Amino acid sequence: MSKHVVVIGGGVAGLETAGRLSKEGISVSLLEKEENTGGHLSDWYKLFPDRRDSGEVKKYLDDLSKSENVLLMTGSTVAEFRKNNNHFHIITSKGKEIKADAVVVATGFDLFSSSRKEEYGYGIYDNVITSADLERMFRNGKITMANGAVPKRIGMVHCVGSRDEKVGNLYCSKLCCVTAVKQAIEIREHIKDSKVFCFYMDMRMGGAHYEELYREAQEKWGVSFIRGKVSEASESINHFIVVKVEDTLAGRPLRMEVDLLVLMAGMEMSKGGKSIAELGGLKTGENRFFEVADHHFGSNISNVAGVFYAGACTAPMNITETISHARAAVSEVTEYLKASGN
Amino acid sequence: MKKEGKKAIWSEYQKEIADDKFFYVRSCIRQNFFPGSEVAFLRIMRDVLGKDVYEHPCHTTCSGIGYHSDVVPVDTAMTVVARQFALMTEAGYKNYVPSCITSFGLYTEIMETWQHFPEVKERIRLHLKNATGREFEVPSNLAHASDVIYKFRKEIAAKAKYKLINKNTGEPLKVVDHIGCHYAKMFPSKGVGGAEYPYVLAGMVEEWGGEVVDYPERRHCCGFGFRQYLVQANRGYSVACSKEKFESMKPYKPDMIITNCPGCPMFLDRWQYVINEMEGKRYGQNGEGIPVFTYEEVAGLVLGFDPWDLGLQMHQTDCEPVLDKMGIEYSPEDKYKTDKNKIVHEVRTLVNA
Amino acid sequence: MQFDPFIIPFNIGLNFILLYVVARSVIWFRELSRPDKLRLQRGFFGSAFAMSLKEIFMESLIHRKILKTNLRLGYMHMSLAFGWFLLILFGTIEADVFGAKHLNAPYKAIFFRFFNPEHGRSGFEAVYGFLMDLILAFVLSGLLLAVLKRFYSRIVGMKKTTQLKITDRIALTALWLIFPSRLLAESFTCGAYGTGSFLTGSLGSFLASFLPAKEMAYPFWWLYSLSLGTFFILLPITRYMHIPTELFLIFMRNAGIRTGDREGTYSEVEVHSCSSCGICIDTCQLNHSVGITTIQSAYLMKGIRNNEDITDIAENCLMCGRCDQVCPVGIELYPIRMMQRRKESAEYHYKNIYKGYLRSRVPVAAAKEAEPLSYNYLPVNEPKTTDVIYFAGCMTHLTPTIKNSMIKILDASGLEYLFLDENGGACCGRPMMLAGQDREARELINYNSQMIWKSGAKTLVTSCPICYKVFKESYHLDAEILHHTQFIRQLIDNNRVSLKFLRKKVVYHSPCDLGRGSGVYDEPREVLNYISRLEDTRYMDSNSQCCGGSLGNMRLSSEQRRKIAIDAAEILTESKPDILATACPLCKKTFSAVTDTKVSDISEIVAEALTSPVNSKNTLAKALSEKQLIGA
Amino acid sequence: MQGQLFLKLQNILKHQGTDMEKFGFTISKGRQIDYDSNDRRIAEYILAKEPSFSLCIECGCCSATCTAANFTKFSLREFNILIKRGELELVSQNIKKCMLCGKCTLVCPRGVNTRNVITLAKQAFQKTESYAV
Repeated sequence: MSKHVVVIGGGVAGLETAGRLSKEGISVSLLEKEENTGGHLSDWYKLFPDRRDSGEVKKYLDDLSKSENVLLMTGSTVAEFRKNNNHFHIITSKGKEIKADAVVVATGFDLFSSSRKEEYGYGIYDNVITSADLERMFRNGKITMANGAVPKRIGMVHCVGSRDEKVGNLYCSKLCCVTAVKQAIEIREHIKDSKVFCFYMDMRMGGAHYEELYREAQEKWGVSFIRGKVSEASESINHFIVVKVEDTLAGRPLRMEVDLLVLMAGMEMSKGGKSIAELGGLKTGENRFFEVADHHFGSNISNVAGVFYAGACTAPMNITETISHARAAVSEVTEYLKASGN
Repeated sequence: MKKEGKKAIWSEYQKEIADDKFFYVRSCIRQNFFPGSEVAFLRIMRDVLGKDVYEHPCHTTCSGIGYHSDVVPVDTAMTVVARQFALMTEAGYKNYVPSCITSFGLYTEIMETWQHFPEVKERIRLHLKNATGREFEVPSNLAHASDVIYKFRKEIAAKAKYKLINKNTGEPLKVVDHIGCHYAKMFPSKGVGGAEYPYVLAGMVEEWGGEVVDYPERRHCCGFGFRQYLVQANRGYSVACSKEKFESMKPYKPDMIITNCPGCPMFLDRWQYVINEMEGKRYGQNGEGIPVFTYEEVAGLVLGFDPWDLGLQMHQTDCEPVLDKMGIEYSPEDKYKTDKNKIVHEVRTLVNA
Repeated sequence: MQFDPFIIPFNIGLNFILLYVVARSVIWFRELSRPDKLRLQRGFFGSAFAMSLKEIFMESLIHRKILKTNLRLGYMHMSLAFGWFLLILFGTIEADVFGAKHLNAPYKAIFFRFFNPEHGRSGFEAVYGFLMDLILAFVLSGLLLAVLKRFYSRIVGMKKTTQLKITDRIALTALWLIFPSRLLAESFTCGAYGTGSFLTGSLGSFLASFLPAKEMAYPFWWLYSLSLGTFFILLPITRYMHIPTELFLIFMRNAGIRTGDREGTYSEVEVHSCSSCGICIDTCQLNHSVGITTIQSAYLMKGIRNNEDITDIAENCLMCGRCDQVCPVGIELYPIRMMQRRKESAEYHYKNIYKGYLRSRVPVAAAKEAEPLSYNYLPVNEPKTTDVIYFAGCMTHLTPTIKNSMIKILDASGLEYLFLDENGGACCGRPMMLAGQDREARELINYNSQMIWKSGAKTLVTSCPICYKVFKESYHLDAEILHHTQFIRQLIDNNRVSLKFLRKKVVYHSPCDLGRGSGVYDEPREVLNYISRLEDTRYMDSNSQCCGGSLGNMRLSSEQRRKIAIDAAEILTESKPDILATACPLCKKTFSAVTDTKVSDISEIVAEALTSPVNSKNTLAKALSEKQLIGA
Repeated sequence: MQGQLFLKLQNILKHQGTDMEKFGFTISKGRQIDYDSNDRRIAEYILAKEPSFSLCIECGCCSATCTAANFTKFSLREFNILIKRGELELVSQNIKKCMLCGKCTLVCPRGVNTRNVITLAKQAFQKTESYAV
C-alpha cells in the first residue's frame, strides 16, 4: 500500500522534501499558501556566499519537485489537522480532504516586520527600507531613493528584530550579517562612487567563506563597519536619514546623515507555522520556532509522532542548511513509515 | 514623510480616559513656572466644558521630585501617593487627574507595581493606616491633564475663537510638540500614541488648525532632568540639551512650541534667554525666540482667554509674535498690571534684554 | 703637417671632456672636508697610490669583480674598457714609432691609418698591424655582446637591465658606432692601398673588390670622429660618467675616505661612479620574490643624479645590504639610501645646474625650532648596579621562547645580571632611525643609554641584531656589547655552561643586521657547531638572504613579505634540516610562519643543550656552579 | 573672601567676565562625533598610500602589544578609528609617542601595515599646519 505524506509549505524546504520523498516512491501532496512555490527564494537577488543567482536554486528545486508523485496545491492552507490512530486527516482551506500517513511541516520563516521597531521609522520616513526591499530593488536593477535619485551614502542597521528583548526576539537570526555584507558589496557594484556603512553589534560571519566576503567588502569595496547599535533614525529637513549611534570602539556618540537606511530584518516563526502549531498541538520553543525533539540527533522530529519538521521553521537557517535539514527530514519520514508499516 | 505610518502606530496605542467627575491634583512647581496654566485648566474644564473637577484642599505633592532625586525612598513615595488616593476616595471620586507629567509617571509606576505585586500594596496600606489612619482605593482611571484636554479637543475646537493659523498668510502655524519624558517613555501603552510618536499634543495642534513639525532631535530630553539642572555643576548639560533641540528644529522655522510637562516649557523658554546671553544666538525667525506654551495656555488662547490672564507675560521668550500671527487682541500696556493696575516687577525678556 | 677637417669633432670632444674631468675633480676636491683632503693627499704619496693603480687596472679595466660574479657580463665590460685602453695605448706607440715625430697630437694616433695609408706592408710594421687588428677584434666582440644584452639580456645571464634615459640612448649609440666606424674606415683605406692586417686587410680588399674603397673611406673617418666627439660631449650627463669618476673614487677610497651619514663629495663621487650595470637589480630579493624592479640601488643613484623625487625608491627597500656586497664599483649603497631617508633633516642637498653638467650644493632651511620631546612619558627609574645587562628588545618580547631560553642560560652561567627591559623597556631606536627620523631615535638612544650608564654594566647582551647594530654604532657605551650568540660563545670558552651535543641536523640563517650589518658571522656558527651538526646552505654569511620581515621596509604588504620569506625558507631548508636556526626574533617569527621545519633561535637550542642544573634564583645557581667548577 | 565676592558681583553687574563668572556654568560641549562636518582628507591620504588600512577590524591586538602603550595612554586601535572618523585632535597630540618598533605590524591578524599608517599619519599632520605635530 503506497504511503502518502503531506508537506505543508512550498518553500525551499518543502520543495526539497517533496522532491526527495517522491524519489523514494512516496506520493506527496504539497500545500503552499501562495500562488507559486519557492517561498522567499523568489524575493532574493543573488545568494551568499558565492553570489550565484537565486534563480539557479529555484530551477533545481522546481526540477526536483516536478514529478507525478507530487500533487501541488497552491493557494491553500491547512484549515483542519486531525490525527487518529497514526493517520492524519487534513482539510485544506479550499475544502479538499487529504488522508496521510505522515506530515512534514516546512512552513519556514517570516521576516520581522520592521515597522515594529518604531524608532527606526520604517513606513514613516521615505528613505528607510528593509533588506528585502533592497533585494527587490536589485532584482529590478534600480537602487533609488524615494525621490528617484541615486543614493550615494547608504547605512545598514544590523540586528533589527533580533537579539532585541524589546521586540521579544532574544535569539540571533544568524544570516543578517552576511546578507548585509553581500548587499553592501552589491550596492558598491551597482553604484559607482557610493559609500556603505554597516552599524553592527557583533559581526557574526560564521559560515563557509563568510569571513572572506567580509574582508572583500573592506578591502575591495571600502565598506566601513561601525560598532554600535543604532538607537534611532529620523529624517532631516532635506529628507536625509539622520542616524544616531554610539561608536563604541571610539567610545563616543556619533551622528551621521545617510541617503538610504537599510534595516537588516531578522527571521521569526512564520504566521502559517504558528497556526499549524495550534491545529496540530505542536510544541514551540521560547523563541516561538518549533521545538525539536533533540538538538543533536532529532532536529526533524516533533512532539507528535508522524509529524516532522524541515527547514527554517525550527530555527534561522541559510539555504544550504535548509536543504540538508529537508533531506534529513525525508530519511526520518521513510524510516518512520517503514517502522509504522501501516 | 508618510503620515499613514504614524497613524498605524497611533491606532495601536489607544488609551481609556474618563469623561467627567475628575479629582484634580496640582503640580508643585508649575504655579511658579507658568502660573496661569493650572487656573486655565480649571477654567476650561469647569466654565467652558462644564465638567465636575474637584480639588481637595489637603492634597500634597506626589513626592516625585524627591523620589527622582534619590532623596525620598520608594515606600515613602508610595505612602504619600496612597494618601492622595485616600483623599480622592473620601471625596467620592474615581478619576484621578494629575497636572504634572512626572507625577503622572510616578502614579503609573506605582499603580503598575501594585498591580504586579499586591503584597507591596498591602504593606503600603498598613503604612498609611499607622501614619494617618486613612483608607484608600486605587483610582479606576488615571489620566494626565493633557489627556483630558486631548479628549475634549474637538469640543474646545467647536468653541474656539481663534485658530492656530497664521492670520495674514492663512498657513497653519508650524508647531513643535515636546512631550514630557515621564509621560510615555516608561510605559508606552499609558501614553496616547505610544512613546515614539506620542499623539496627545499633536492631536490638539492638528485639531486646532496647526501643523506638527517632526525634526531629528524631537526625542531628545529638554534638559529638565532633576539632577541636571538642580546641581549648578551639571546645569551646563541642561542648557546643552535644549540647545541640541533648538539647533535641530531651527531649519524647520517653527512658530511655537507646545509642551505638557512642568519642566519642559520652563527650560525651553528660559534657556533661549541664557543661550542668547551666552552665545548671542536666537532660534526664531527675524531675530526673535521661539515662544513656548503649555497645552493649557494654547487651549486658552484658542478659546480667546486674555493672554495676560493666562500668565503669558511671565514667559522669558516673548509670546507676542504668536499672538500677532493668530490675530489675538491684547493690550501691551497692561502687560504687567495687576487687576488693581499696580505695575509688578518687569521680567527681562529675550527681546528687550 | 698632417691635418684633415674630419678630426675637428674628435678634438673638440676630447678637449672638452679632459677639461671637464679636470674641472670637476678640482671642484670635488675643494668641497672635500679638511680631514678628507689630508687623507687624499697622504693617499697620493703613500702605499695607497700603488694599491689604487692596481685596483684601477684590475677593476676599471679588467672588471675582475664582474667577471667573478658573471663571466659573460664581465667579458663584455672588460673587452670594451680594457680593449679601448689597449687601442689608445698601442695606437700612441704606433704613432710615435712609425709616425714622423715622436710626440704627436692624440688625433694622429687615433687616425694613424688615415695619415699613413701605405704603412704596414712588411716586417715589423705588419706584425704591429696584426696586433692592432687583434685588439680591435677583441673590442668588437665585447661590443657585439653589449648590443645583444640591450635587446636580450638573457644572453649575459641578466634577468633585467636598467631602462635608459634619452641622453643615455644617444650616448650609447655614439659609443656603439665608434669601433665599427673605425673598422670600416681602416678597412676601406687598407682596401684602397692594399695594406692592413688579417682583419682590416682582408675586409678592406673584399670591400675594394666591388666598392670604390678610396672614396668610401673618407665618410667613415668622419663618422668615426663624430661618434667619438658626441660620446665625449654627452659623457658627463650620462651613466658613462662613471668611467672617469670611478678613477677618482678608487683613489679616495684607498686614501681611507668613507661615505659617513651626510651628503658630501664622497657620496657625490659614488653616485656618479654608478654605471647602472644592473647587478644590484639581479641580486635583489624584491626583484626575485615580489617582482619589484624599480627601487634597486641603480635607480636610486640615477634618481639622485637627476634630482628626481625618489622617496618611493628610497623607502621601499629591505635595507638588507646584499647589493652592497655585489656592487662591482664598491659603492656604499646602504648609507646613501639612508641619506635619502633623512632628507628632511639634512643641512644641504645637491641640485643640478647647466642641464646636469654641474651640481651645486643648496643649504636647506634650518631645522624647525627644537621640537618638544616625544618620549618624556618614559619612566626614569634607578636600575640596580650590575656587571651584565640583558636587553631583550621589543621583538624578543613577541618570541618569549627566546627570552626564557636566555634567562635559563644566564641563570645557568651563574653571572649576576639585570634583565633591563623585563617588563617591556623602550625601543632601541633603530627602527625609528631606519625611517629616517633621527631626532626621535636620538631621544630613545639617550633614554636607554642613561639606564645602562647608571647600572654601571660592563657587558650588554641583547638578543636582537637590530638592537645590537644600533648599540654598536650609535650608542656611546663603555660596556662591551655582545649579541647573545657572542655571549654564549664566551660562556663556553670560560666553561661557565656545559652543553651536551644534540644529534640534530641544523642550518643557520645569518640575520642581515648581525652578519652583513655588524660583521658577526663566526660566533653563531661556532656555537651551533659546538652543539649540533651544522650544515651549509646555498647562500651563507655575507650573501645570506633576507627573511623579508625587515623593519627597514615600511612599504611591503604582508603578502609580499610572505613571498620573500617563502622563497628564502625554501632555499634554507633544501637539505631538509631538523632545525632552521637563526639569531634574530624577527627572522624567527617571519620564517616560522612560512615553513614546516622547526625554526628556533640559537639561544633556544643552547638552552635545550644545557646540562648543568638550572634554577631561577641567581644566588642559588651561583653557589651550585661554583661548586661544579671546583668539582669539574 | 569679602573682596573676591565683591569682585564677582561687580563683574556680574558690568556684564563682563566669562559665562562661568556670570552664570556659574557654561554650555557643555557635546562629545558627539558629527561625521558629516568632519574633515577626513587625512584618512583618504593614508588609505590611498596604504590600502591595507581599510582591513582594520579594530580588534585591538596592536594596542595590546604596543611598547609605548605599556607606559602611557596610547591606543593605535582607537587612533585608527578616530582618523577614519575625522576626529584628529587627540591623535595629533599623541601620535609622536609611537617608537615605530613594529610589534603591531607583526601581530596584526588582518595584515594591516600599521607602521606605515602611523608614518603616513605623521606626514599628513605635518602637512596640515592646523595639526602640526
